[in-house]
Amino acid sequence: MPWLSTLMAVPVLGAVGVSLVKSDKLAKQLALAISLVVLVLTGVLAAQFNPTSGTRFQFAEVYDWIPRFGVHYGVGVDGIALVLIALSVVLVPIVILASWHDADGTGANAPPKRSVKTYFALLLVLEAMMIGVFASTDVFLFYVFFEAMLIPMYFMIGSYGGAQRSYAAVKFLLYSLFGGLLMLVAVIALYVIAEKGTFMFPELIGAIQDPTTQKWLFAGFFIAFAVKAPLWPFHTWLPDAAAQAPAGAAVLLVGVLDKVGTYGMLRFCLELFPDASKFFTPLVIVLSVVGIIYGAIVAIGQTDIKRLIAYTSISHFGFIAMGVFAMTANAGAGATLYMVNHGFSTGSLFLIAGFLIYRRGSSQIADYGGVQKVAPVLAGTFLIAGLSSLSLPGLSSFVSEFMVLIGTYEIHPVPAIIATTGVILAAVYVLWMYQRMMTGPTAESVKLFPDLDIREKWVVAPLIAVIIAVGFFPKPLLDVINPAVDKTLSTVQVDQFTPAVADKKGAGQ
Amino acid sequence: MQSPVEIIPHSSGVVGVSWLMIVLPLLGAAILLLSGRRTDRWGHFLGVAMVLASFVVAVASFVELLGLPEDQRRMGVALYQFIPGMADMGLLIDPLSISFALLITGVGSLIHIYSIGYMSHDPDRRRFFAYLNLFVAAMLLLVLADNYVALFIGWEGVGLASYLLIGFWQHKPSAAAAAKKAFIVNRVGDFGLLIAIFTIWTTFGSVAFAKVFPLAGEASNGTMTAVGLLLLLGACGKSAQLPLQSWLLDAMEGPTPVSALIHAATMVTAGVYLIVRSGAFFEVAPTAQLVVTIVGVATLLAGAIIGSAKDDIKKGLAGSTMSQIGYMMLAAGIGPAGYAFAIAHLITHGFFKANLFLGAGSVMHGMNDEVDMRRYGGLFPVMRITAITFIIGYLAIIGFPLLSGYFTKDGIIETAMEHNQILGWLAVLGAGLTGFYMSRMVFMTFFGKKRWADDAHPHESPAVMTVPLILLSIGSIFLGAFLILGNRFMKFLAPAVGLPEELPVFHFGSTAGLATLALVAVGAVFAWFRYGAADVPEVAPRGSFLTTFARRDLYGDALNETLLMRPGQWLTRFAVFFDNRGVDGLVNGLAATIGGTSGRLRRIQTGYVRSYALSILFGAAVVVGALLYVGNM
Amino acid sequence: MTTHYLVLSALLFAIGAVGVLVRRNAIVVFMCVELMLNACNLAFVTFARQHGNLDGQIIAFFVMVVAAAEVVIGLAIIVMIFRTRRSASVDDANLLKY
Amino acid sequence: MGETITFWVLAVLSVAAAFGLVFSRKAVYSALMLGMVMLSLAVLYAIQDAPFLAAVQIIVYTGAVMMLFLFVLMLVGVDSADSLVETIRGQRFWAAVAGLGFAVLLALGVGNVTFAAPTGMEAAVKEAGGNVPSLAQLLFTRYVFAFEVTSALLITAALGAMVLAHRERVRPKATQRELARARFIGPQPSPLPGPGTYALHNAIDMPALLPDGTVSPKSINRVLARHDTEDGVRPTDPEKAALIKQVIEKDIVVKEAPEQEDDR
Repeated sequence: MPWLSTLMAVPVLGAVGVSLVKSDKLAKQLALAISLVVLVLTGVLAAQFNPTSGTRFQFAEVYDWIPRFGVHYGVGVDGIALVLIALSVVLVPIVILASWHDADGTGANAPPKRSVKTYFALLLVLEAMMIGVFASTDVFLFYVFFEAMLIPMYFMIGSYGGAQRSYAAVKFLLYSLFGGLLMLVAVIALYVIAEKGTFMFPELIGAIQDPTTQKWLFAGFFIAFAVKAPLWPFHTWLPDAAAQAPAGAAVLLVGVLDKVGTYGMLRFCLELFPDASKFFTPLVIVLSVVGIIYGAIVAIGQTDIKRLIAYTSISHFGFIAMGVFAMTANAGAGATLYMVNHGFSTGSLFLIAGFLIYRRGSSQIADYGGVQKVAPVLAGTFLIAGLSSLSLPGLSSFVSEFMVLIGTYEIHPVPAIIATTGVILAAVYVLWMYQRMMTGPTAESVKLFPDLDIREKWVVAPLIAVIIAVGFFPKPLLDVINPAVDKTLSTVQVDQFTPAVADKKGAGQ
Repeated sequence: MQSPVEIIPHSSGVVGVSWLMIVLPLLGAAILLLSGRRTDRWGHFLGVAMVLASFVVAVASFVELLGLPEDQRRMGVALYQFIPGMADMGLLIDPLSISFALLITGVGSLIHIYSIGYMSHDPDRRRFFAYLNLFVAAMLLLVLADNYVALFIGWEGVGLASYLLIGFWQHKPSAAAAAKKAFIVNRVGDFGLLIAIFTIWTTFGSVAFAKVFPLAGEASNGTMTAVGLLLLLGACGKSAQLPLQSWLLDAMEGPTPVSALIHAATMVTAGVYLIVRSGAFFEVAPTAQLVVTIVGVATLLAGAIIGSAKDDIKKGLAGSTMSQIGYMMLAAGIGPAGYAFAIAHLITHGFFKANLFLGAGSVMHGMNDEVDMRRYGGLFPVMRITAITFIIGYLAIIGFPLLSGYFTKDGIIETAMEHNQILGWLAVLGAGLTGFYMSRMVFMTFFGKKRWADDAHPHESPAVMTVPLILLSIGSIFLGAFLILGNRFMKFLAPAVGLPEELPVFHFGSTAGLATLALVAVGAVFAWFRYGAADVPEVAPRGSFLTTFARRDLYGDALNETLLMRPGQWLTRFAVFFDNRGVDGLVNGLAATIGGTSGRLRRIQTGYVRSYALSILFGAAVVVGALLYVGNM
Repeated sequence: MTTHYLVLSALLFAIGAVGVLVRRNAIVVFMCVELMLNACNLAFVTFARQHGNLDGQIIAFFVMVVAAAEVVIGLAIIVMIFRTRRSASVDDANLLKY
Repeated sequence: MGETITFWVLAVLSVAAAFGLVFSRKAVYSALMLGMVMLSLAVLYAIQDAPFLAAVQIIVYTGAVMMLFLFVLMLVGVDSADSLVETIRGQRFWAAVAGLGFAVLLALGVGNVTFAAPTGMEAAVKEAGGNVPSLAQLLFTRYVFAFEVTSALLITAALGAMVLAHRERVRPKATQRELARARFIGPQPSPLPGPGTYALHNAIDMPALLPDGTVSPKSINRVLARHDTEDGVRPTDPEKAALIKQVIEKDIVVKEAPEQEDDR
């Protein structure tokens, strides 16, 4: 059974269906149902996935697309892709449920009414593309999805966003296109120089041997991914886009779309251009560390909740990129896990911030105060999401951040130490935000806040549950991720570290 | 020194289910938090029951441990794989961890019970008990973990619980700020601990105690010194040692049982636990040990000085806590000779300091939550049980002969004296200061004139609060003698931390002991003249430079503010400005440049067809020229 | 002799081109275009004789036909523009700019 | 020799005419100059063995196309002269540079080539027996498709010219009734004065004006003038008023005289 094609087809057909039904309410219910079907299908797929099997890309489907240029419709998943697809399909139903009234125009402070059906159809189209981009095993197909993803997101920001939405949407689009075009050049050059007559990723591994060529092609790919991720200093589109996007779209933007950047670094940059990756490692690690500290410091100074969360993400993306380029088993697995965990923790922060903004009509931190007194559940879930963001042990982000740092420390101790100061800054920005918004005397404007209703609880509960579960028991995810990361690193051929003082009975556990 | 025994995997008996110690209070916290208002009526009983059950498991494990021969008294309980290939979730039941477990669950239970009464009027009592349960679970994970990663989870878990409990009354901005401060300062310490764990991992390829400690001797001295200092940084954060002491005094914003449980008896001693647990590293890094002792002594003096000037009874006690933990640090830095005294003092301190805090809470409970000692005075007749238990705690802490504190503190001072005369005498001086400030507290609170506020109607607290006080004071009287005499505790701990080559013998009336007693007496008498016999003004007099210095927490906050907060704020403002104008400005500037250039370039399109024709003709001429050129080549 | 014809053709073409560039009256501009076309025809005819091949004359013939059609349409457009703008100056029709 | 003389005469003539085309201020002159060039070229075609093209050149170009130009010129205004002021800065200079450069380059290119003596058309036209049959043969065999396409082009052009020149009626044509109505609502219901008079009005009570603008005394109706005078209505124009007064007085004099005669 063509599992992955089915996974993509269901939301696309669903989007068509959603845009055809008469009533808005039915459209929402249909969208939710479709996304849940996709979730179930992914569950079945994940159950059949065998992380330790010899075949790297499982559920592979390869058909000719443009035979003249060796372009294929090639999909397949390994452990890394699988967990990211899982992240996407888990987040989409949650986002749909969370965005239930976003386009309605109801509520005292809601934005004006816009087409509800279009919004949910766009969400489903986006879901299909997110699955596609992670599942592509053809570099050209990956590029197509990479760019096509921008379209639904552009409309979601540009039509359903806040006051500055068109500025943010255009900035987002131009930035991403800029990176994407560099990547297109590199993709074509890769095809031409490799002389393999195909765009299939597995066949292109090791095709480029010349170090100078590798460096140029690496730069083309890397800048695209650095813009997408975003890495410092290509980050300024993210705060605008995330702050202007509706909360649901912001979750998918920061939670999933941006992961394509770091995923691309891990999958394509490292494996296609191993020597160039090693050459550029110091530069990337410096950029990552700067991003970690810089993102955190700028986040501390923000006065807008959504911008603050966006800047925390820039800091977190620094961790992920650092983990990818540390090129150790722990850091690589940690970075992959971080991609998933960051999706959940930042996703829940954005969604709960969205609930707050829906109630108050303002995203300024100064407009809140003492929310904990009137809406304890809201405040509590916000705190948990925030604590996950500052990677409190026992919550999911800790495991990944710890692995990234320890893995980086194995090879690059100094950057790892500097990056670790990020955990202090993280505590400052999260807790200060919590202090300003949730504690203290209850502000007049929040006196009448209702606590989370049933729908909102259903939105938050699965996220919190995942955050805590992965925080204490990350093994199932790591078991899927580890073999894939090890395979990647063996392609890159990096020497794994050995402890200074080895146990005589064999190092490690 | 006699090296500790190896860890034996164990999965049967009570020890096999010792994880219940952690899971039960965690379950309690989860139920209380998730159930909402439904459990408001009986939630506190559930919280108490969970901790009591945990205590029962701890006692049972302890009994089972005692039943084993000494060389088998380190039992590893594997639970599950946490991060495959790096860290597994597992517990280590040995004399050291079980001592802590008993202290945490025992004193914890008493404080839980006490809280039923203390928090009876608070609408959020259920949430309070949930947080307390969460704390107990995290603290137990910290001390029972068999590797550094699991320890770190507990370490941060108690930090979270501490944050939640300090900020329990969130509507008070001061409480919220204090909670945040505590967490952030702790994070600075955690940073050190994290780097220490990284270094341990890269040095030994493992983070499990069982794997790394036997190899400690093989690592380079520099590495071990670094690990030791980093661990010390972590310990300083958690245990409020210099230079990370500033959060503890603010942490008194939390409800008093929290101060008793977390900020006196258990959590703040985690740093001492960490140093003692990592003794294997410190023993091969004498420099790190020396720094530990110096930090300990500095903090014990600083805490005592701060405690001497505070009028807020809880802050006075907080200063005292700092000081006492300084003693423990001092002992822990000395090595195997000091470990037993450090832990013993830790345990007795857990009892008498909890006793003192709860007593202070009881006083506040009767005085409409007044904390200013200048508004107390003459309370002895109206709250006799509280007063008597408080005085027992007081006598214990100042080292009144034959009470708990006497044995443990004297042990530390004498060990320090043998180790290093300067440190020893400074510790003696600290003891004298203890005598002064604790006496001052007792005299100001229970004796002298009544300086109560007009609406104060002091009364004795209910039995649910006084019974824990009585139990704790019994511990405060006898525990020290029980642990120290005959080196009972030292031998018990030996499987975990080893024994010194020469067992100390406790003798009454040693030079250091007598000097300590004399200084304490001087301090107490001085306090009597200042605060017992003389009238205490209701408003604090300006005081000398030293008093101001102490009242301002030795300018610790001012230092932090000048050195870290202000530059941090500037940096933040600059970074935000730089991001908006610099990075984003560059991008937007580039966009504007392109837009402007094309705007100007656009002017070439004049709309005059003749201009276009001219350029076409030029183009044609160029083409013809090129053709000719190429043709002639 | 062929060279002379060709140079004459080039000269006429260039004069026509300059005329297109400097005159503003659309009709005169048009005449200049016709001049350029004629210059080309001369070249075609000259080459036809040079090579003894009728194709050049055929092409010149087609050029004439097309030029006739072009003149019809062009003049119709000029008349139309003149009707609406009361001017036959090519500089006046400069709305399509920037 | 004859060809050379013809060439040089016509070459000079056509280049001069071409300059005239470009530089004459009046469009009509330009058109005539163009005609001159075309006729010269026609002769040049003829001496280059292209009699058919020469004929077509004269018939189509000089006959049809040039007439079309002249018609349009008349529509637009024959005597309209271009202003000589150049509005686009540098246009003339650069146009001259480009034109000169272009001509020089072409001339250089052509001059560099050494041509053999022309082959001549004799061989090519021998088979079909003459220039016109040969061209016809080619047109209807090898170039038949292009030929058909040109016919389509011509039809399209004709249709296009009609469509372009057609003026769309924006409102329905006015009926006689509407025209009459409009006339009586308007300021002047009466017909306008006929050509040749300078009067603004065509009414019996208004004196006619002489070519120099003065009132013709003969045109003043005496009866009306007297009534006007009695009613105290006087033209505002003092000259006219004086004339009327004079006419009336003369009338009285005339009247009085018979009375006097009668009296006599």
